Amino acid sequence: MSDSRIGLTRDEMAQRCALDIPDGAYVNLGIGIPERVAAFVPEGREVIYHTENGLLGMGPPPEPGEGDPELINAGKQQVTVKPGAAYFHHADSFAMIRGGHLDVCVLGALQVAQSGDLANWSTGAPGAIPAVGGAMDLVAGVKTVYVITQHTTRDGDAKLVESCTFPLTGLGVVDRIYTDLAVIDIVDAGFQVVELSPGVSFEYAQERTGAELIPRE
Amino acid sequence: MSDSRIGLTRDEMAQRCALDIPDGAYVNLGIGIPERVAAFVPEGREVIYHTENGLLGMGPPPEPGEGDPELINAGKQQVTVKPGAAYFHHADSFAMIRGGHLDVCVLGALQVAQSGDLANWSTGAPGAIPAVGGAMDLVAGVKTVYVITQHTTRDGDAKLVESCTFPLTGLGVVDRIYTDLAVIDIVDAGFQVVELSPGVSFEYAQERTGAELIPRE
Amino acid sequence: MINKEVGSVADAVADVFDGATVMIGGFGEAGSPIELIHALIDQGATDLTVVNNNTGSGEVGLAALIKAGRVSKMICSYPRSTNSTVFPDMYRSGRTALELVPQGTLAERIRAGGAGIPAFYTPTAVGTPLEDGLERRTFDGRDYLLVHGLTADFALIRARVVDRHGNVVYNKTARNYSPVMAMAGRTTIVQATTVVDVGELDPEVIVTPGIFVQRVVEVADPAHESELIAMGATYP
Amino acid sequence: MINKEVGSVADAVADVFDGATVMIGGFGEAGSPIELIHALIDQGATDLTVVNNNTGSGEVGLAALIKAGRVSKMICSYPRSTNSTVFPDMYRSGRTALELVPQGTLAERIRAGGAGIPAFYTPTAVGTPLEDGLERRTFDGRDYLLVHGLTADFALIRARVVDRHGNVVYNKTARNYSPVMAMAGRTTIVQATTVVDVGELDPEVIVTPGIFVQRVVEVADPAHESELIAMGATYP
Repeated sequence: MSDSRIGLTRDEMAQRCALDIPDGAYVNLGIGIPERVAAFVPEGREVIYHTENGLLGMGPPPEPGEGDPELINAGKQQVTVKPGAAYFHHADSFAMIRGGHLDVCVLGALQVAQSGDLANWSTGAPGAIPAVGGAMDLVAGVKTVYVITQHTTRDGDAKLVESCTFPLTGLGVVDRIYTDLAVIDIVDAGFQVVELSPGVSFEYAQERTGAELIPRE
Repeated sequence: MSDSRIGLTRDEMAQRCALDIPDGAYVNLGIGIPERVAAFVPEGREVIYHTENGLLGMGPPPEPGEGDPELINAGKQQVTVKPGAAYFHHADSFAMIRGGHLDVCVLGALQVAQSGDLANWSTGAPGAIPAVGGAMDLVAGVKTVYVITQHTTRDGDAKLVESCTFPLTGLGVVDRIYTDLAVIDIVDAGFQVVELSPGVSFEYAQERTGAELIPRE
Repeated sequence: MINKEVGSVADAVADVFDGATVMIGGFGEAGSPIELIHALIDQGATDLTVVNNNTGSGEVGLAALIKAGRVSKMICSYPRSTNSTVFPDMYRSGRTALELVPQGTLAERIRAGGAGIPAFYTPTAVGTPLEDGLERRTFDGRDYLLVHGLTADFALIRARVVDRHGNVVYNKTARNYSPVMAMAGRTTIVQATTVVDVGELDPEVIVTPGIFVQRVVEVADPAHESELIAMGATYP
Repeated sequence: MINKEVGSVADAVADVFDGATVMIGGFGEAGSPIELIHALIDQGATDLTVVNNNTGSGEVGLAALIKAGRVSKMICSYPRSTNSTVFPDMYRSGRTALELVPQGTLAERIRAGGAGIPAFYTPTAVGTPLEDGLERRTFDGRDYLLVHGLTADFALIRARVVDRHGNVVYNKTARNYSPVMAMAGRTTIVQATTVVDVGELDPEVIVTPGIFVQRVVEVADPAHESELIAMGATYP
């Protein structure tokens, strides 16, 4: 398939997601496209970023040569701190997550089911080294879970599906999905289309989705 | 009964107990006679005192007029801090206790059973306001539990008994008892006399004990 | 811009509702947010469940709240203190109920509530009257009791310094329950002697990160319970 | 006089025994006590169970310990990292086993172990493959899993400053797992850039009180894993 010329770019997906980050929110951004969300939060909104390894008030990467190898984010990249930052230990950090104190997390996905089940940590391939990190904690604890993902795999397989075939990260945890083709909410009835990307028809998105999409009213 | 002229005074009981506090120990002292132990730890031993309300490195009371109402011990009396002190929150404080990090606690008692059961928080009297504080946590978690108590009540009733009639603080928790009449270990067979106070005979102590005493070999 | 500061203690507690669970920091007078408690008395919410280590002293602060008939239940570890006369009367007359919890279990239940842990096992109180109604279970040959996390609709905290993001540092042993109560309160309200600008606190020394705090209010010269009692004060 | 300082990293780890469980602080290289790990490689203890968030990078530090065949089991949340080639080989060849634990569950299990809590319930991993073998239970209509506290024979920690009583302060996000591992280790060993006299640290800013620390050793100029790897270093 050749979808490359329609739909949002990766940065545009991050930008679209950023519109939904409320002012004053405490937010955890996953590695990859989700990290890009921070660059697009609209002017005038103050957002406090949490990283699992013990920091609230994370800022952007340091200028070259000015970093501290002991000031990193969950992706083990060097970062900076903003005014008002605080350090804390790992158990307190996940108390914030598990205890429902974070407002939003944004994660990547391998698959999302219409029930909101998320698979994003393992393809279950034989011989692969399983590695879960904090993903299961985030989806179990954060108030609102957003997913940013390409609508399909590089091979054109649907990533939004009736039920996940990959090992789950959590059951019924996803609230909203931002793809290159659409913004989709998980509602009781399944995948509710909120908006379609410019140039994307409902049918075009539906063809690339592994479950029924519910059109806007 | 008129036992007032034989056996140890309260300070002497505290002093005897203090001999058994090892150098370098982390110690929690209960309210009352146990508090007095700190005054008698032999020269050359350094002991770090813990108080449940969030302080390690507790020192003696402040000079008059120099206290801070926000620097108190578990008995809500003003205290000072020694060099090397640390403040921490209540959950961390009891993590120290429950997690077995404290070496010794010294408590008072209403009754001690030959099995090591301790009753020290309530007489179970009808209408009394029950209040437990940290006693149950201390006996459940501290490595070595010492009790300092008069051998009998003011009415002459035994406080060292076959089994406690007052509500329990913990089951099989006491290691050693310091009374005015004797030092007694809890062993599998019951109350093992370690030493008798000057002028106290085994028979004299036995008459005032509600269970069989095991003589020294 | 995030600014959690409110203008007065009255504003800070304005939305406490009848029937709310309120955690109140402090151990005895150390860390007791007296001005917030007095504002709560003025505000009028009733049928409260209050979580505190004690039940207050004299007729100010927590004791005054109880005396005013606002507290239908206390969850605490040591309701009997010097100068504690209000609670015994209310308890004996059946107007204030009591859930007695060992001190360490109380602190840990509050932390668990704040950390999203619904229940945990503890060795404390096995074989005692406070085991009543709890499930006992053996791990590695030792017996433990299952106890539940505690959360609250509001937590009232007294601190030394707070910034406008809600980052808190405490004073000495006034810290006690406050950091875990801040975690467990859905709306955590901090009164501090000083409210500072964001960035004035060293990120290494913040005890309670602002994520756990929803409102801050400056009380520049807070009262000490023992001094009020010594003066014979009552509230209101 | 209490003085927990030992003369060398070799002295600090001299009694680590075959079959021991060893918690190693750090998240990636931040907080990784490389000099203590290298001393442990020199010391020779084997059949170790190691608890760490990761499995090390390159062929220094934790990765070198694994490569030396000393680690029979890893308990961690993210064994797959950039530059992590040693563990995959050892895992696939069956020489190092893996217990995979979600990161927050791992941190909390360590804290629970240090706090005397044998087990607790967590919502994390319900309905996932990591639920296998765990007991599920419903509280207030939501499902949770029962997980167990973790303790260790030894905990190896890297810090910024420690005093001779073992009071510790950390550097930035190098704090991570170290405070809870210090609690959970029966013998906790801290390497710090600076060892100071008792009384030099402010009691308000100590993160790990000395009661959780048994030995301290000064490593004035500790290596950073990424710098060693960039230089192509291996150990031994």
